[in-house]
Amino acid sequence: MSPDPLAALEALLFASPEPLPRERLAALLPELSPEGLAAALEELRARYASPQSGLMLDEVAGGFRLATRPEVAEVVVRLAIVRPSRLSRPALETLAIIAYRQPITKAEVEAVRGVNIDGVLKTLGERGLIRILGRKRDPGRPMLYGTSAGFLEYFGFRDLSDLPTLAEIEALVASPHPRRTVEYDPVEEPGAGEAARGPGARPAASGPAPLPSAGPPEAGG
Amino acid sequence: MSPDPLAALEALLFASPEPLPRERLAALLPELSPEGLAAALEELRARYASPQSGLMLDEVAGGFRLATRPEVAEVVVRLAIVRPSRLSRPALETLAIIAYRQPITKAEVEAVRGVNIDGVLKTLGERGLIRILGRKRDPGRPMLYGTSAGFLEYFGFRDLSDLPTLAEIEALVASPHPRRTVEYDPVEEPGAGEAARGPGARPAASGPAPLPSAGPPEAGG
Amino acid sequence: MAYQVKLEQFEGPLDLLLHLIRVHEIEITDIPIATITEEYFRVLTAMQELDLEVAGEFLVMAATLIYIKSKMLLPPAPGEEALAEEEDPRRPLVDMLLEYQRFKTAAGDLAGLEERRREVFGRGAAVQVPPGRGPLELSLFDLLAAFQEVLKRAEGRPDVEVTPRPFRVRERMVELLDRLAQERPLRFFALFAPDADRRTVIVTFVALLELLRQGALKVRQAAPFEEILIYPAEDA
Repeated sequence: MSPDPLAALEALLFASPEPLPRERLAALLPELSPEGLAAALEELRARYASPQSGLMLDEVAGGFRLATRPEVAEVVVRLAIVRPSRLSRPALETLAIIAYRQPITKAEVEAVRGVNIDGVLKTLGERGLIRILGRKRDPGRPMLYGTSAGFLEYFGFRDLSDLPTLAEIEALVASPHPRRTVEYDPVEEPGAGEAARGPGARPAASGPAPLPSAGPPEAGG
Repeated sequence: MSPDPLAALEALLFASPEPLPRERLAALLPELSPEGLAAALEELRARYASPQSGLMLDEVAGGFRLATRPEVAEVVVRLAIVRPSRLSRPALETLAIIAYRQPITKAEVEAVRGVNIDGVLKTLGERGLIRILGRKRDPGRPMLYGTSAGFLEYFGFRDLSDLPTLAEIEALVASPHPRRTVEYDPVEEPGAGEAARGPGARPAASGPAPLPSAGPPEAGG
Repeated sequence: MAYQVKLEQFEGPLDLLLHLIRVHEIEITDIPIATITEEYFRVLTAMQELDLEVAGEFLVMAATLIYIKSKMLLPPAPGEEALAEEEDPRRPLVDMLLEYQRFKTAAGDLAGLEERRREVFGRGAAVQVPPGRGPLELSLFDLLAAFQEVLKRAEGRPDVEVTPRPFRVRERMVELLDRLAQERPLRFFALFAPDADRRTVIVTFVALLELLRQGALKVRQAAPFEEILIYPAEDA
């Protein structure tokens, strides 16, 4: 049994990403005659015309769509207050660089991202995710940034060693490029003598950043 | 004059990009008492329950939202909305193990499935169905996985207690795997995790729903 | 031959065993291990003949089956008759199979729910609501993906250093700067707790060297063999 035309019409208007012109609606609902479609649109409009309805049939340039009624606008704007906010892509990337490269200066982050990050740094600071760790004894004595206690708390990390390692990131986030075999000192192998390598032994100072390949598969059962 | 509460509620549910938990609705509609809000939700649900309605009140991932009714799906798909592809069988099996056994490590999932799950884990992570819960206090401190709010939304669960169970069979056959209490360092993902842990959800101690016990061998097909 | 069509559908050795148990109508709790082993090897051979890659997991299971089979050929030691049930060498495998089967069933349930949810559509139009000011929502996956993206982009620019460094050192660097904010100067030997293990000492020392190299701090020694004091760079 095909669904009620009015229900079908309402669902189409609700689910469509853009307003639906009359001709498109007619094509989507071939079971309705042009007169039938016009009547259904009128009926839907009348149904929403009750004070108990929060929606209305809105006819805009491109066609028909559902929208909230002007009478409830003041309530709808309150949504912004309770809606969770998300970090923008630039903020997310900056935070990631700071988290994994701290202590780091603004200029160093900018060298990686290739853009000015003044605004983003401010946002991250206001969000309580980063903090100033000190100053670097470089010309201009730039400030060094790192993640804050709030950052650790947000993710429930006890300390920075809880951050997923590069190998773990690779295992979790699909690599955008094929894995290459590069000679590499593994990142964080608790218990192994990683410290002995130290900063001086940083691999690939000459070349692009190698990504550690995932370790051998764990016990397969 | 403030708008009709039912109209305001409907408009909020329509306008919100994510399901609105009951507490958020209460904060958005301070003029309604908790009982008033519950009554309004019921009334709205009843209003949509007509065959002439294309919408329904959808309770999912710890909140409420508007969605199209399944009865009109055949018409809505004519819009050619791109839906996410179905999950593969390996992805579903892995997800089931993570859902019922969380928090769980990759190696533990692999032990149950008998195969390596690297690729599947990436897929599930990228589709926002699983999240990192923390690290296990074991040698190597492996990461622990659990399901996300996206998981609840994808499968239409209000919370983890909605996971299907075969309680009556489980009552007869003692599970060979009593619920484990895993010592671990939790990772908070306030936004994502809220639905899973929200006030509506069951206390964390009780964990996810118990796994259905083994049925007869044929059931495995 | 009958297996050919299905071969690639097996998701692992457990899946294959469950299939064999089903088609041969075997009681899962009383597996005739010799028969099932033979069948299992026939499938593996078929896979090889078809040039399908036989994953390591299938070979591990093959070894397990042979092991169980050999165990079952051994007569029980005298006096162990009563314990025979408990010591059934098939038991661990049966438990694994039952466990896996339950999750296969659960996966089937999820597939059904997925199908049902595909009939439900949310609002299609883009959100017109102003940006949220509510609590921050940040997923660890998003953060990781962002970092991966950064690494990927940096690969094209060899002068940019995004190489991974040992994390413990990095962490200790931050700690050192933190302590310097509290007490300055820091006494060198105070950096090393008396009970610190060798690894911790090394990590701390490397962190100190790295901060010196970066110029974020400096050290002074009034005279040879006197205490080394550490200052933040701005106290120069």
